[in-house]
Amino acid sequence: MVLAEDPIPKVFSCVQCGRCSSGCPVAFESVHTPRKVIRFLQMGLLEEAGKSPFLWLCAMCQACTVRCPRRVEVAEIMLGLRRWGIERKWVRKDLWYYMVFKEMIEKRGKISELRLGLVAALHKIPLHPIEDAILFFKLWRRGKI
Amino acid sequence: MSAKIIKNLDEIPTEIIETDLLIIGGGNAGCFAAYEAKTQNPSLRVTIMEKAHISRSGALAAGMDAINTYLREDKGETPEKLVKWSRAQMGGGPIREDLALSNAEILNETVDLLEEWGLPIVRDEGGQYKLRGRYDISIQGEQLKPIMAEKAMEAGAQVLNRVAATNLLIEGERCIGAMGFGVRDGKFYVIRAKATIVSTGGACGIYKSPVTDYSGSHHQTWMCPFNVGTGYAMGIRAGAEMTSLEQRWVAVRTKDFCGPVDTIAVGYGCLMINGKGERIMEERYAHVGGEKAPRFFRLNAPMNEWLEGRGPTYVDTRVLDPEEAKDLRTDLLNERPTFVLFLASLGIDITKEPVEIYGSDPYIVGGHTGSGYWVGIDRMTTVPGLFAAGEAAGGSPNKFVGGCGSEGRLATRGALGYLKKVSLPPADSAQVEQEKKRVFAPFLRGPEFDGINPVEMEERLQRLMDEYAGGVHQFYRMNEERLVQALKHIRKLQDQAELLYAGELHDLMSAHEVIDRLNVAEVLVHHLLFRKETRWPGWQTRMDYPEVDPKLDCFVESVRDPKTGEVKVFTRPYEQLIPGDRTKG
Amino acid sequence: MIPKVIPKVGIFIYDAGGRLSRAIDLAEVVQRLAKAKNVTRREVFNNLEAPDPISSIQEDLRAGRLNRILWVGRFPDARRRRIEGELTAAGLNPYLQEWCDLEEQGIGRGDFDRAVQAQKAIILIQMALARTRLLAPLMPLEIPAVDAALIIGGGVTGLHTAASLADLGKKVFLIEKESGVGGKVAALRRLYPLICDPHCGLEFALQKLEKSGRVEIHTLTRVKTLAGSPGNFSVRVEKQPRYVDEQKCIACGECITACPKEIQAGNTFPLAGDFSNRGQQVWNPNGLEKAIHQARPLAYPSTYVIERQHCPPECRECQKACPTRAVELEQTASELEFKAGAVLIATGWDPYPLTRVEEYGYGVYPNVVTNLEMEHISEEPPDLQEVGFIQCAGSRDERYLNYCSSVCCSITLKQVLHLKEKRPGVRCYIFYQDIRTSGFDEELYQRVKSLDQVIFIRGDPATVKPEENGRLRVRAEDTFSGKELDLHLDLLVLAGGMVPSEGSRELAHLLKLPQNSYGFFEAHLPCHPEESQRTGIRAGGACRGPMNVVHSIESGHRAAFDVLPFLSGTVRLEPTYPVLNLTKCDKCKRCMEECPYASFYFDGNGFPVPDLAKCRQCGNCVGSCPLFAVSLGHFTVQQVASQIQAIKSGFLGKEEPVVLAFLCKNDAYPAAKGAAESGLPIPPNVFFIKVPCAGSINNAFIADALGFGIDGVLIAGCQDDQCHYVKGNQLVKTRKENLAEKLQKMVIEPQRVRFESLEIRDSRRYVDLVTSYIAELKKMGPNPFKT
Amino acid sequence: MPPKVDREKCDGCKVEKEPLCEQVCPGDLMTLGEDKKAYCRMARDCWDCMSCVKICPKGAMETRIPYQIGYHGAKLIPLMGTNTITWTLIDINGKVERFHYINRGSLD
Repeated sequence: MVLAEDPIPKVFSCVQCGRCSSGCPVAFESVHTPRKVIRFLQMGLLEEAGKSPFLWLCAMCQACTVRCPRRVEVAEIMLGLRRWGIERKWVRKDLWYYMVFKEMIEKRGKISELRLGLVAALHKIPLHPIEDAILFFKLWRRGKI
Repeated sequence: MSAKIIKNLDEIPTEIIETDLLIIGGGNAGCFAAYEAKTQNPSLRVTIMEKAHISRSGALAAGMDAINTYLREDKGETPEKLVKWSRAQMGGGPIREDLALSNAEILNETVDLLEEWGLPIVRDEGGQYKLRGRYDISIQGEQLKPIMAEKAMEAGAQVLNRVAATNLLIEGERCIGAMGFGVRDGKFYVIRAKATIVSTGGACGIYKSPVTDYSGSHHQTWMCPFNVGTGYAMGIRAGAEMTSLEQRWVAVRTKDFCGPVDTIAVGYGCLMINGKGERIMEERYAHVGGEKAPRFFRLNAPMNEWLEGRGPTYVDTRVLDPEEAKDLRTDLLNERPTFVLFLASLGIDITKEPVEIYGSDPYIVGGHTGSGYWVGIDRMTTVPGLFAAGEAAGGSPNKFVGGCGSEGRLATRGALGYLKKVSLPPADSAQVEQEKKRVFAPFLRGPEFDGINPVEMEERLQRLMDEYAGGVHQFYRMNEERLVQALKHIRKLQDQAELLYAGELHDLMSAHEVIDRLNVAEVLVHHLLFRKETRWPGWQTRMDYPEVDPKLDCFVESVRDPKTGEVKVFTRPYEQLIPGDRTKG
Repeated sequence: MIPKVIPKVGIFIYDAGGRLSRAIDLAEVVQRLAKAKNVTRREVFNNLEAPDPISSIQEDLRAGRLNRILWVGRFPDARRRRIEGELTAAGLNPYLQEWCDLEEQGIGRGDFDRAVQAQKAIILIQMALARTRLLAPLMPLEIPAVDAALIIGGGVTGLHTAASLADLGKKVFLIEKESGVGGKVAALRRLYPLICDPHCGLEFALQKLEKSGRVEIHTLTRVKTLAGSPGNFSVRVEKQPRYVDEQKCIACGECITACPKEIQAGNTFPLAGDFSNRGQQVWNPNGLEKAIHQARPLAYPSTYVIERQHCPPECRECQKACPTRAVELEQTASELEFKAGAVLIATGWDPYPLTRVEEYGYGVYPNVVTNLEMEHISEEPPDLQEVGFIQCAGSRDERYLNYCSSVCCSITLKQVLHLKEKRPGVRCYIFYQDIRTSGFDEELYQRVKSLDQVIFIRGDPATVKPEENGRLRVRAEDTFSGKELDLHLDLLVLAGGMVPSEGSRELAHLLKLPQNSYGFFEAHLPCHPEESQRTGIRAGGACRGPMNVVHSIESGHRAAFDVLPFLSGTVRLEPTYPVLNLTKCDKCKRCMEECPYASFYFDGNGFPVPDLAKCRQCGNCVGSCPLFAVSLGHFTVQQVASQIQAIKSGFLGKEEPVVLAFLCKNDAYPAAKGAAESGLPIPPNVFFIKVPCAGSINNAFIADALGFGIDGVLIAGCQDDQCHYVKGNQLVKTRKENLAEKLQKMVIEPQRVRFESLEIRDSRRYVDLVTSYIAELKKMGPNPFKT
Repeated sequence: MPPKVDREKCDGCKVEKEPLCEQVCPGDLMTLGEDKKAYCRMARDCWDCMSCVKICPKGAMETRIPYQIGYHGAKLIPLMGTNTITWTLIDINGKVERFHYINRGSLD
């Protein structure tokens, strides 16, 4: 996707009318609204934009894109920014799981739950062996492993 | 119109136009005739009936590089001298010296008029028209035809473009206009006129051209292939008297491509040589004057060389230096641009290689030979009210561009004198209806009709004329039996003309063109049969009568009976007006 | 045929203060001209004020020794005009004089060799001479014209303009498609900034035109056809029946009481979409009226109209009731024809149909209304607590209207003020992107700002949601604080934009009047607002673009002013109009297609004929003709051809390139002139010919130039879309492209023909351009046709 | 020999009543096809007078010599001025020659 390389050029036509935000179903859970993210981009504050938690709340519902009077592809930009963030390692810590997941798919093309579990476990430093053991037992009882 | 198929005659509108002077054919003679008429009497209604578009119609469509007859008074040239020369060119005639003289008298006027109109004519240091030959003057005539057309229109003549004439309107003995059809609008036209001038040019495509074997070049002819002798044919059908049709014009042309040779040979002094490199005229025709020999000798010479095993034949362009070669081709661009292209497509340098020449197919062209309508000094034909000019008018050969234009003016003068005395009789609807039926018959038969396509008949005619009536492939030679055979075939074709069909208006025009050619061919063969001698070898070579017969030192005339359709051939005496040796120019 | 006049040219070289003789050897020049054809006098003089040469020239003219004059050199404009006058007095047609300014062509500029300059000067003079020989006497044309105007549209613009024209003593036909005049403005309740009633302004105009008695108003009328030409239009209109005789009806109202049929009141104020009735019910308590009712929007003419489609069959109550027998139920549509010198279009505007802006639910929720509806609501507002105004509803939005309607901000402010007057307690939210109150409207803004409980929110809501209690839930972000607002409104007002009124497209098509991409009638250029592309037809007011009442009226008057020349009884035309050579014309209609003013029509024989009154004499037809059969009066094909032929392309030697420049007289020529005047060095290799418009350059001219061995042809026109004649430069560019392709085939560098845009003050650029072009051509080598 | 029509360039004279080539052709041979492009209705009948080539405002026409009588690749291109005509002749070896002369008006 074009935006992945460079989400910035398309944003300058934005007039900050705020319709994207007011129409957005999730904006109000976030410290930033999509309008603000776009604004960051206009002002060249790429890192702020790339690190904005909103990116990861965006549900890609396209409500913003549809409402935009200047045809700015807001949702697309959000998606682009996510990739950016990942490339530039701006992605916040709690996203490690998705990364692992992604890597596995990339490597094997499928998920081995055991391995995923282990890696996940290893990510949790310090380890919690007891909880894990109990969890493991429960899972095994239900035949999840 | 041409798209939808007409099934019913009543669907075709009839346009009736009344005028004072009708000119059939808006070529050189036609334009001059119109101009003359409007300048003599601006209030006169003048109508030009033109098969094509007047701006580029007729033999001058591509342009012209020279006016072959102009009298340089400062060089002591006079009308008499021109006529003598012309007579000599015809091997002593017979020619109509009265016509030739009257024509020669206004020749220069006509040419000067052309220059005034904006035709660039090359002048020499003395400020006189530059000669190239005795009577030839060089022009830059690429726009010659448009210029004439514009003047005719400026003068105020009404021009009916894309209206093809099919027959004359006859009232008793007298011609009161003509009928035809719109090649574009598909209307039937009836033009009623006090006087009518026919200036439709000569007849091309009676014979097969030596170049027709190639696809896409059927019309590689010397004469304009769109001049098919309609003028003659209409007269023949109306019972007008025709003269000297047997004087068939054949031209020397460059081989494979009907390019002009006179320009090269006469204009630039490149002589004709044969396969052995001999100068043909000096070698073989010294007794009749060598290079100065009468035209028909020149024109027949190359084919004789081929016949006698000394082909191929050339014009020796190697005598030219590059500068001249360029001038030469500039001239050719004015007359026959694609000939220059042809040379380029052979990739030859004419200063290093001679250009091959060959004979052309025979044509009936009264502006070059004496064939055409028999006319009085006022250019009125034997049909009262019908005048003829240019190639259409017979009797005075070697008119060429200037002469044909002049004759247009003369015909108008005659016509003006005539139409003062007459008025228009009411229209004869029966004649009109009958003609309308005849004209549109092929069209009504429609493209699906199981009959003959005009092109088929055209080619059939051209081949049979070529073989039986002395075409180029027979080295112009003929004999009694072959001519009779030709006649037999022509009659058959005339019967089968009933089966011609046309899908489009254009085809309808072709259909009538071939019908016209048949009429001309028929009468032509009668003429050829009658002249039991060989007076102009090449133009008319009778194998069974190879000698000149003094008894036939006269005009051969013909009249076709409009009712029975049978052709009566007779003679008229030759009158010598200008004394002296007829064979000396 | 016209008798041929042998030209007898006198060449007079004005060596102003010896400027020329300093640059070139004039004696040699004169001597070189000795052999020139048709020249009877050649003289150099250096004192303009001395009685000679003028008086002696006058003698020669009277004596017939001269019949054409070629002035060489630089003349003060004023002197030039005087000379023209003096010679005209001596019987010389002004168009038989040619002016050849050597200095503007570069003679005496830069330090170039005297001999070379002299040669160039001689060529320039010979060019001018060649042209002079072919000059023809020309006479201005006067066409009798009607002194009446037709105004289409009886809105505020139409009425005021009509009134003013009537004041000027012009007859005016004013046609209006509604049953009464007044248009949209009549439907308004208040005008800003005074918050006054617009009807008083309308009334004023009406009284004025009543008094003048020169204005014929035709309501229920539309244009059907327009024929004729400026000064003499004849317009056919169709008048719908009103079933009431305007002469008899005294508007007593008897019929209304008698009428049994109640119908929904139509657009007493315009509503968008199909919800007009709902609008009525909710906000207009008496939303019903009778099938026979007053004319509207304004009850003028003060007579009734019957909406026949609503009448019960066979019902004749009104007829029975009418005391003056004014009701005529048998009336049918009639056609009228007006003769008018000019046509003014004041068809105004319509509100943008806000039903298309789905997210705001107009037409779905009864309490979402347009600003026009608000006009009436704010007059007698119901009980309201919270009202929202959304600015740019559908405007400045690529999905709907991409432009700003320029009045909505002020209207909203006006309405807020008005509303707060009536209901001080109301809380108003104004959602906006920018508040656009240019000029004195700013005052409105400040007044509103000073009110409390009026909250400006910079940020537009995305959606509107209904609530059980009938209120509206609106969420918006306040982009300043970044805070999210969640509001509950009783009424939401959408400030919708203006679009061209219904029927504009048909009208445009009918009058062949161009529209811009939004459908508003096109003005020509910012610098020529006076020029509509259809001579004698002008649009004014809101049909030209969104504007407020004041501007509309002014614009209408401006339009009227521009067509006055066609209302004065005669139309005067310069004799430099196009002439067709019908003996050449092949009816290919290219002139017709390329004429920017659609001034060609067909004569009886299918030949194109220019309508001289419509024609602006730009000469694009001259350029368009493949048979070069079209000429302008003072710019004939032959004149130009002769000038080109006079250029000796080899005068600098075969290697040194020669450039012929065709300069558009509007921008490029002044640029070149300026270059000379500011003393820039203009190379001797370049000659220019001034043309009316780049579009008037026929490819044949270029062919001539190349044929005569000129190495490069430079066509200098205006910038794209800045052509004074609309599209001349585009036309010449396409022609040039076409020629370039042919040149390529001919193995000639297509760069030998070049188009450049020059602005009027590009003098320096002109010189650089020419110089670099010459260098480029030099690299290219000589034109193969050069000898 | 039929004129070759460059179908890209030919605009059928914007499908006016008759394209110019159709108007001028002395043999009534040029006409519009279904696709509103000009074509020569009967190749064999052309007299190669080049009237159509000269008049075509788009320069879309070219006269070709049939291969049967001349080799491929030669070109002859006229360019019409107001009172002048120029010809560019290219032979099969790519040799280019130019001709230019006045075709209207006096020669001095």
